[in-house]
Amino acid sequence: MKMEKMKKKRVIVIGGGAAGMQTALRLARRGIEPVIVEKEAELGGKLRGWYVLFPTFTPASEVLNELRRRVHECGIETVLSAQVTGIAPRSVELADGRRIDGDAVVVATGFSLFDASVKEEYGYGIYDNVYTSVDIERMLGEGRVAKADGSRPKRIAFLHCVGSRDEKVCQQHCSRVCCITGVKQAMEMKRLFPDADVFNFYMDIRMFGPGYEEMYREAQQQYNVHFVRGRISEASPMLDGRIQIKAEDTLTGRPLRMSVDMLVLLVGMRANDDNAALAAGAGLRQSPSGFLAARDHFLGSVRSEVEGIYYAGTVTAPKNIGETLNEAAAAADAVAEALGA
Amino acid sequence: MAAINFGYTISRPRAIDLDRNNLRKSDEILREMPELQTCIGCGSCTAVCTAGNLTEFNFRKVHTLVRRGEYQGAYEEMNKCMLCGKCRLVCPRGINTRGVVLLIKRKLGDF
Amino acid sequence: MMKRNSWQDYQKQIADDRYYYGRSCIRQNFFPGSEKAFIDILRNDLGRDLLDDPMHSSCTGIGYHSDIVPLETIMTVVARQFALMNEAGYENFVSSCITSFGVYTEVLATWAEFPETEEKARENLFKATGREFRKPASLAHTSDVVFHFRNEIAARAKRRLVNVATGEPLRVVEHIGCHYAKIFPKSGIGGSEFPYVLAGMVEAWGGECVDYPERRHCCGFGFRNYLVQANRGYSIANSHKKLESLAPYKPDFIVANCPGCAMFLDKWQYTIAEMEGTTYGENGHGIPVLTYEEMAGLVLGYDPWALGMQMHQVDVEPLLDKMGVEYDPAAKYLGRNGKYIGKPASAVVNCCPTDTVYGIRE
Amino acid sequence: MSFFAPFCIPFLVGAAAMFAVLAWKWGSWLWCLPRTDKRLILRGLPTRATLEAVGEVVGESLLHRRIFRINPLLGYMHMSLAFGWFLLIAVGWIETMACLGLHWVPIQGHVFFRYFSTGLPHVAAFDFLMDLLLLFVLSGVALAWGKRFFSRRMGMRRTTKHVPGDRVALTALWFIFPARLAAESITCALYGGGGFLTGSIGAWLGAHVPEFGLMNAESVAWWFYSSCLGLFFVAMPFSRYMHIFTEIPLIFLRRYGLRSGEKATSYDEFQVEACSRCGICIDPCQLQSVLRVDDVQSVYFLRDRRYGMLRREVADNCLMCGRCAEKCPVGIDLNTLRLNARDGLRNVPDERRYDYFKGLDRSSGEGKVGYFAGCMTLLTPRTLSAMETIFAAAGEQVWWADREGGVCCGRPLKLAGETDSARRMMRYNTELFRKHGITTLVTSCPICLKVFREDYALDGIEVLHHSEYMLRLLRSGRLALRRGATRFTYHDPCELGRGSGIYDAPRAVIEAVGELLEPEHTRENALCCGSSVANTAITDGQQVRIARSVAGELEATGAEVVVTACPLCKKALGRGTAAAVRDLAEVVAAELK
Repeated sequence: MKMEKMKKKRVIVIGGGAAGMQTALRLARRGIEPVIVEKEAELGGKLRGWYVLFPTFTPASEVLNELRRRVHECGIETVLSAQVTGIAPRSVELADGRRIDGDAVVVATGFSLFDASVKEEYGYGIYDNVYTSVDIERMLGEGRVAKADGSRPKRIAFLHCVGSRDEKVCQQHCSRVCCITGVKQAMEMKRLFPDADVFNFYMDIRMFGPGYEEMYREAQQQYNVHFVRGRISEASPMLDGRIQIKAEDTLTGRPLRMSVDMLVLLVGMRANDDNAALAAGAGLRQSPSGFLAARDHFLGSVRSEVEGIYYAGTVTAPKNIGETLNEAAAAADAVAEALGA
Repeated sequence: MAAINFGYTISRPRAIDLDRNNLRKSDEILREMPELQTCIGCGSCTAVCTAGNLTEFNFRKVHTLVRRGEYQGAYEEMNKCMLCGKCRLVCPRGINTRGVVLLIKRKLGDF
Repeated sequence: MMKRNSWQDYQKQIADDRYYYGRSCIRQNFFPGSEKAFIDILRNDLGRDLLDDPMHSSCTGIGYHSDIVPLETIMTVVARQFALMNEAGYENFVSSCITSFGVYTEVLATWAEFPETEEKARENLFKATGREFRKPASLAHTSDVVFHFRNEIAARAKRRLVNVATGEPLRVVEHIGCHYAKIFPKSGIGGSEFPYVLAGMVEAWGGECVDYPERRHCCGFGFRNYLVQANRGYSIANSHKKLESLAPYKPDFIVANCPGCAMFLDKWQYTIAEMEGTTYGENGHGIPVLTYEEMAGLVLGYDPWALGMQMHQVDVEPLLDKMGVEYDPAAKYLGRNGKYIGKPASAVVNCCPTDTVYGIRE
Repeated sequence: MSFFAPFCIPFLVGAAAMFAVLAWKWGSWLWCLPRTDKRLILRGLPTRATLEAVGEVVGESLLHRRIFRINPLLGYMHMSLAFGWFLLIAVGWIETMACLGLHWVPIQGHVFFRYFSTGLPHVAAFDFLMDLLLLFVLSGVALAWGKRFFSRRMGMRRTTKHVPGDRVALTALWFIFPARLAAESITCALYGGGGFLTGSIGAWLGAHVPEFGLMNAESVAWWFYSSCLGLFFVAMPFSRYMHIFTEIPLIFLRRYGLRSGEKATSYDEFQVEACSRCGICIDPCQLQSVLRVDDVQSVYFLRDRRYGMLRREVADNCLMCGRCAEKCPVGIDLNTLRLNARDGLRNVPDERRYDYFKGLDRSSGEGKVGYFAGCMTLLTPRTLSAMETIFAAAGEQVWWADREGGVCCGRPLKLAGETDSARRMMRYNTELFRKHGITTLVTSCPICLKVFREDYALDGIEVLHHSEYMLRLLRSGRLALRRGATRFTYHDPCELGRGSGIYDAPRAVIEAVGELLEPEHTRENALCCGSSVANTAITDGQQVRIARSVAGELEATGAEVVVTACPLCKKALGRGTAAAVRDLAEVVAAELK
């Protein structure tokens, strides 16, 4: 009764990825009017580039299409191709000078992918048969995974932690999802190319999620994926276009080298470059990794230091899709409670 | 040609070269015992090893080398094992370690 | 072909004129023609000013990397070189040696990071010699300088790095000394992963670089690894690994920007051939190893014997023939004044048995 | 009178072939026996062992007493076939003798006496007796048919899967007695005579079938009977029916003290071919009952070994728990045969192996009593500390052989087949024990215990399992325990129970501290924990499944604490249950007064 009398509260959700869409949906269900501000021309964020999701091999499109359908069904207002340049507790500034006002702001701007060419030694962008995990997802989605010359790979190496846990590129944090992505893509490669040998070079294997460890084991035992503990130090081209890689097999204490048809770099999650500017403008705090820092890790994980500004998803730290969706719901609930809705 | 002795020889590379190593036996071993692939290198087997407490024998390292196609000396190393089975009791991945010892010896020995 | 544009991210300032030249111990002994060629090219072909100061000394880098010369000592030696340069009125230091270049870079970086070490060096220098110094305005390796002028040299080229018989570009293996950019990637053109300093010259002069798996690998000199005989097997194993890796690409020659590398890639070919009977070049011979000055000299039309190419262990004649360089075979072992300088015994890596071709009377 | 008809040829040829093969096989096996075994036979011949063997042959080969104990119906089936046939032959000879007096009659004359005796006066008693015996055998054949379809009735869940050769012999065997019935009945129809069975059928046939037809049928029937016999005899030495005759010499040799060892000898051939492939060993096998592995059991192992097609996977996949050997009606030493087959597959003498034992001595303490923990016990340190407490309470001075690590007892390696290398370990440990001058050797590991007792030459050193040792301390009053109300159940370790015959000592110890509840399978029938070191083939998951099934039975007793006396069983059972699993020593140490 009270609700009807009151004007509907309006909340700005920055970012139209999994986190943004889920936050908006939840807000809408709680009787709040969300508006999604997305920098791309369509909703979906990074999920658009994904083929299937670990650990269940669920097509990413299933999740994405369902979220989009619900957003459309709820008639949620979306502002597309709009780059946010400034955040305040009750409004956001856009690059084109527009200003959107609301009663609160949820920052769901996600992450950036680590640019693998920064790790020059792996030759991404220089050698033809060096790929990133994102390239592989795209190729899987296009239904055509092959070497640059179109032939079937016989030996594939995955390198974990490219742009994660690497002080040399100022990325101290763990991106969390790359380990399981490496396992998932290794299995997909084995399904496509059963005769191929697949090697995963890792520093640590971090199987944090439910079903991940089982998947890791399955990759080892059923798919015969080789796991070598050691970081690849350099990749070099061979006469026939393959890639020679070198690493230390730390479990035997011996240097190891081999040639592969495809080298896949499992790129990590970076904090967005504009986090610093946004944080400075709004009085938000950044963690050392560059991601925005929540008020605390336990009871205030979706709240910022500033009243009226909330976080959802990977803007605060690397997360998987499931965690992101859950956190988005939590953020919407926190907003709704604060607005008395 | 008569080689000149310069007082030194060309050191052999220490690197495990997966292009040169013949992985046939390693493949056979993994096909017969796929669970060996699940080793996470925790070293429990080596820590409890009865033979490893008396010698340099390192089961984890030897089977890892064998998986990489480094067979040199692996048979002799595996022969240090007394097959007592403690390693099998502690392996967190449930690997049939005694079976691995026998398998590697069978594949790499001449019998 | 490799799409290596990343070198453009690693640019460095290279002075355009008025260089103070620091020589290389190894090159003065094994490739004296190369340092001479550098001076001649800068002065005569490019019209630049360069001071070859007889007062300057070894940087003592070999001693330093062999744990014989302490850090304080080498800093003082470096300080003295700078003082000499200041006294001569120059401020652009160019080093002929990669190790020296690495030493200067390292010392300057150490001074910047730990100013007290610079103070100590000043104090030591003053106590020992009564000299004072200013740090150079620019520090470059001589290969940086040649790279800097690569297009000017190309414009003056008499020959190109092209096989005159086929018109195909020559296939060149470029080898960068470890101390060039591996310690301080920003100090080298192209950084440490894809250094462009030699590749830039090769491409500018019509050749084609080959990228091979062990491109980054050290030549194996490694100071103690070579200097101590017991370790030499490890030293040669490194060159061996590189040569094994590059041979399938059938390069026409190897070019190196480091004195030690040029020497070891050249001379270890002889040793490997004598030890194992393995050779890596055409027709069972060696692969010629050039310094970048020799490469530039050939492009500019210098006489190969004036460049000192007879000092190589592996004969360069097949390369000269490919490039269409005219040379007098009989003059190979004659010095500047026509005096016979002696010749090496014939070996597997050599393709021109000196006894029969030249008929030089000893 | 003439005792020949053309139809006898198949029988004669078959019988000749069979006896020739038998003679050759037995002859060569006996010839190849090790010298010591031959000496045992010669020495045993004039003793009562021979008489006992004769008794056992009657009891087992003819009457099949052991099978009766497993299942009476199954026992009757075997007895009717074996003993019935034997009686048919024996009574047949007596009949011939009774009819013809004491002069030589060729073998076919005995076997086909009904055919040849048509002209002789009939003795009604023999007619009746022979028909009765034939009926006895036929009832066995009928049961054998029935067993194909109703094996559970005979106490067997599963029966053997047979090879084609066996099927030929089996089919021939099945037809022998019905064929004999038909042939004798037809002869009776034509010439009269016969007892209640053949005579009655003959009379009926004579009344209903024209004589011409009977004449032809008689010829066919005797030919068929003879052919069945001939076929069976030819197939017999190469089929499972070889056991019929092989069990007899086996019984004698066993009575003379011959045993299989870690190296194969020709004595093993007697054991291997004495297997009737009855399949009784299949049901007790936990690999079968829990894991559904159904091609590795002793029957298949012996079959494969006999025909030279033994695969490593079969040889290795056995817990060597001894449950099958316990049930084997022929008493074949299945574990030892398995072991020496592994020896044949794997043993590589290597004199330099384990050179690192040289000069090794990590033992500590001093005393006449030595304690050998064994490798596994080092992973159950509570057992070790309990033993320490018990030794201290008893005031025993102890020499600790391997508390800081030592050399394995050698049994695991021996069980894997590397017997020569295992000997090197045994030699090392023997020397170690001797060096420290112990007179009693206590071990808490049944695996070690068995090898110490059977393979080590430890004269002058008494080897005790800790259960025996603790019982001795209790009985002599050196230990005093509190008896509480705790209900315990006890899991018999294979190597301790069936392996070393120690069932009562651990039970007596448990009863000194609380109530003992027995699980369904206990003592000789106890289940194996599944983690036996003898099996290098099953996976970890399979081990756990066996452990769970065993633990389930132990839990079902309602006991609060599961007690065992083997570190390996303790580890294994602990994975199968949430209940408390304790070593006997822990139980004792906790209740010391």
